[in-house]
Amino acid sequence: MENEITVSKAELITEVQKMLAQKAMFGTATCLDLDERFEIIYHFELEQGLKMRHIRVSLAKDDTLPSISNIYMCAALIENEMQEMFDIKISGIALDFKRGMLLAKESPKTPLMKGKE
Amino acid sequence: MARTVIPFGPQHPVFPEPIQLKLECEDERIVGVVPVIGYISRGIEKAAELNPFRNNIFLCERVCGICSFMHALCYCQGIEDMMKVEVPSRARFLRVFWAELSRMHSHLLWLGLLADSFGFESLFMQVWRAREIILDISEMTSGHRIIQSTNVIGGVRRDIDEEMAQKVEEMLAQFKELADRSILPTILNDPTIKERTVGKGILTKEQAELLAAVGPTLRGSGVASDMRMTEYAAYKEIGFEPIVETAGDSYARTLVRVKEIYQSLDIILKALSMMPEGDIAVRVTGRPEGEVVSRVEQPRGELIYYVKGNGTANLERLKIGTPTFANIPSLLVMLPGCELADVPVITLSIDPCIACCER
Amino acid sequence: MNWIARSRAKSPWLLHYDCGSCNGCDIEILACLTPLYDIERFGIVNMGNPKHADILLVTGPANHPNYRVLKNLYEQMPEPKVVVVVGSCGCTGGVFHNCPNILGGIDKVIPVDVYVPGCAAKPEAIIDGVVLALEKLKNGK
Amino acid sequence: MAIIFIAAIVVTPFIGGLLRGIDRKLTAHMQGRIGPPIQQPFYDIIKLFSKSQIITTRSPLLLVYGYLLFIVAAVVLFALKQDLLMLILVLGVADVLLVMGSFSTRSPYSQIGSNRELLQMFSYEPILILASIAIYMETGSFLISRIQQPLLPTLWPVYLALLIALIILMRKSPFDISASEHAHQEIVRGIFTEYSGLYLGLIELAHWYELVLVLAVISLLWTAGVWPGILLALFSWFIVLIIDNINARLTWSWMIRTSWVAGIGLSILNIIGLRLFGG
Repeated sequence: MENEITVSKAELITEVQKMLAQKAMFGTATCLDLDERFEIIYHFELEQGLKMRHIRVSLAKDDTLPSISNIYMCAALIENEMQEMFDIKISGIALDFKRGMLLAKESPKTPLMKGKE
Repeated sequence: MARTVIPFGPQHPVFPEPIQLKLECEDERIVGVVPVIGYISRGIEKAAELNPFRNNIFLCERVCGICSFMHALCYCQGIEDMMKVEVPSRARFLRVFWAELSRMHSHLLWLGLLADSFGFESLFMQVWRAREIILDISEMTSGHRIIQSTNVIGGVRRDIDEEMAQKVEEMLAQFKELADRSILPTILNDPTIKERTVGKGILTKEQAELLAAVGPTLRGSGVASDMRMTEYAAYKEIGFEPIVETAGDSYARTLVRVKEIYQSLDIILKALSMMPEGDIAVRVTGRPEGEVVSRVEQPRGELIYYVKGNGTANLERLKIGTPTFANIPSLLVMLPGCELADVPVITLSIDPCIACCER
Repeated sequence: MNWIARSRAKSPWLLHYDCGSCNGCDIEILACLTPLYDIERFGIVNMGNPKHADILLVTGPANHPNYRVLKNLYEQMPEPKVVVVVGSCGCTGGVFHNCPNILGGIDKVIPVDVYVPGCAAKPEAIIDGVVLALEKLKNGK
Repeated sequence: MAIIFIAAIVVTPFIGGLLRGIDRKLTAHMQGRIGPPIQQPFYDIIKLFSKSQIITTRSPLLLVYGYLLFIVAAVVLFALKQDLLMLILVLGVADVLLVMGSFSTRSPYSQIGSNRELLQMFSYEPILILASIAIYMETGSFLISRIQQPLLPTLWPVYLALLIALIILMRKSPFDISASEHAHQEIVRGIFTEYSGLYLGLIELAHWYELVLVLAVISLLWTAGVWPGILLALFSWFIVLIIDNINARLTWSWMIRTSWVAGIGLSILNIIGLRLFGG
């Protein structure tokens, strides 16, 4: 994808703060399960949606990701979703549904992980 | 009266779909709100990994029945982008035709529901009667009233011939006459509608940008952002200007949508007259490989598809970012401080589509 | 008794619940209320309150998060009552059959009397399904 | 006297039901639909009576009987041409019973509904009382039997105020606040949410009595002969239907403002006018 940067977990927050300074709007975030690690892509929109910028973070499966919901409040929902659909740990979500936003108690746990079908 | 928590939903006549808003009330004033979603989450993203990539079109169409064409369009554009397929220009114009048709029917549907939410029964009936004309066009050109199912990877499935185009123009003229006579004047002039919508649920420009609102919710707050400006399909040839209102209240969002109905009407007529001759689809062989982000403007706002293919018949990952999911945070800003009676109006003013939201 | 049977057939009140459908059938049910189809001709009113309803119209497949809501609604309705399922996915699971959060057809949760297939079911089909349900309502089950 | 008594109890619901049926038919036609048959309300009520009963708490059900009883009492008072003030009082008591019934259920919808019903009472009761005072000033008595002359020429502001009260009592837009006819509002069916089957039927029956009664009170404004009064009442009823169809529902604060400023204002002006110029 064009206009894409890869950052480490530690750089994520500063990079997202830079996006806020450029008045970028948060689009959405995607989580990928690459068997041995997770990859999270944050999609931002610049110039009122005409341009996109993607920030890619790679994360070990047992690692914890810092939440960006303290910078972009609206990211809280998608972070909750990632947390539910994948077995990923995100710390400090502004509005934490504790893995009960989309899935019920009886639903299959972390359904989007590989090897769950 | 003490502080009470009113469970608004999941089964509630104002919303045709299940969403629950836990409203914390002091008398009839809302002081806090917690949205409870997930009642109709199905897990479509997982199913999309299990189906062959061509079959996913039918699944994507059923993410949401109201904007089903847009979902299929977004998915097909993503796959075409990934496989470097050049779509014939007639197909691109036909896509614009159906896309704007479904935008019209979606906005009319919403307008009816809004009228119903503040108890204006006769406006609800008038709007839905006008909407039937649009649905008739949809049925005539695609074979189904709601789920058009005309997209395939590499083009469209059906063509519109000269005779049919003429009939469509006649029906649109009939629609315009009905809308001019009974819908537009009511919305522009009726004092009770203004009483219920003006100044209700204000979302400022700064809030809208920070909370990443999309679509008419964003444009009603004065931000000229519309994915059609990225000139996908045939919007480049047809030309496009976004509609913006600056007040940021429920009435502004209503006006944006009403004006968009008329704008879509013009775009449809333009698309019909400018449509070039030629094929409507190209044959696509091979399997998708790579990553791509595809965006279209749904009636409710920006729709983002992230598609990752791995060279097999199945996709590695399909991520659907829907407009209602993006608009829910702005609801949390709009609702506190309003009266209970305004909750349905404000909630509907973002045009919630829960089926999209929870997938 | 004849009077009662007649009145039951002439005054069915609906309750509509979306159980996870794509919205297509839901908006077609709403379209039934509007001038072109106008089901109020048959005395049918969309009530939105389980305690007042006679016919439960369910769209969409049953899924984990809301099958309990559906059961509750069904139990809150006073007898005699009938259940009409609208849409292919509500009948069997349909296009959503391999989604992880789905249980399957509505009949896995509550007893169903009438199935209306179609994706999305057309208003004519929905009205037809409701009329079939009336026969059942008349006899008081 | 016994004949009038029985006739009032038996015939009134028929008129009320018929009016409701015509109401639904006319409303449908105004919305471009065909609408249900005119006898539809009777089908509805027979069906409701034959439904099985789901009883959650007993006290509201007793209060429903009380509500119906007091409204019937008010109708009988009218039929026997008794005291107008007494009639309004009995009507008020009936409504209070309904509100108490809904308050005693646990559903937040019906509690907010009853809150709003109380607000509605505060809106229309003063209008009714002031109207009866105005009638008293014209005829010198609160007794209905003493009204002989057409009152409309001098009491037209009171008539306008009564129209506002009629909209509130018929639960039509813009004042369908405690419970709308169609359950498409924020508190579902509001005050009626928790009632089902037989009890919902009884409430509906009480409404029919109430509708006829209020129309009858309006018809008092022209009692020269039978027909002018009835025509006046039907005319007002038709006006309410039209208002219902060209308005959205408004909020309770707006209702209080309108009914107090316009309704009570008109009535008081009328009374002052009578004191100064006529009487």
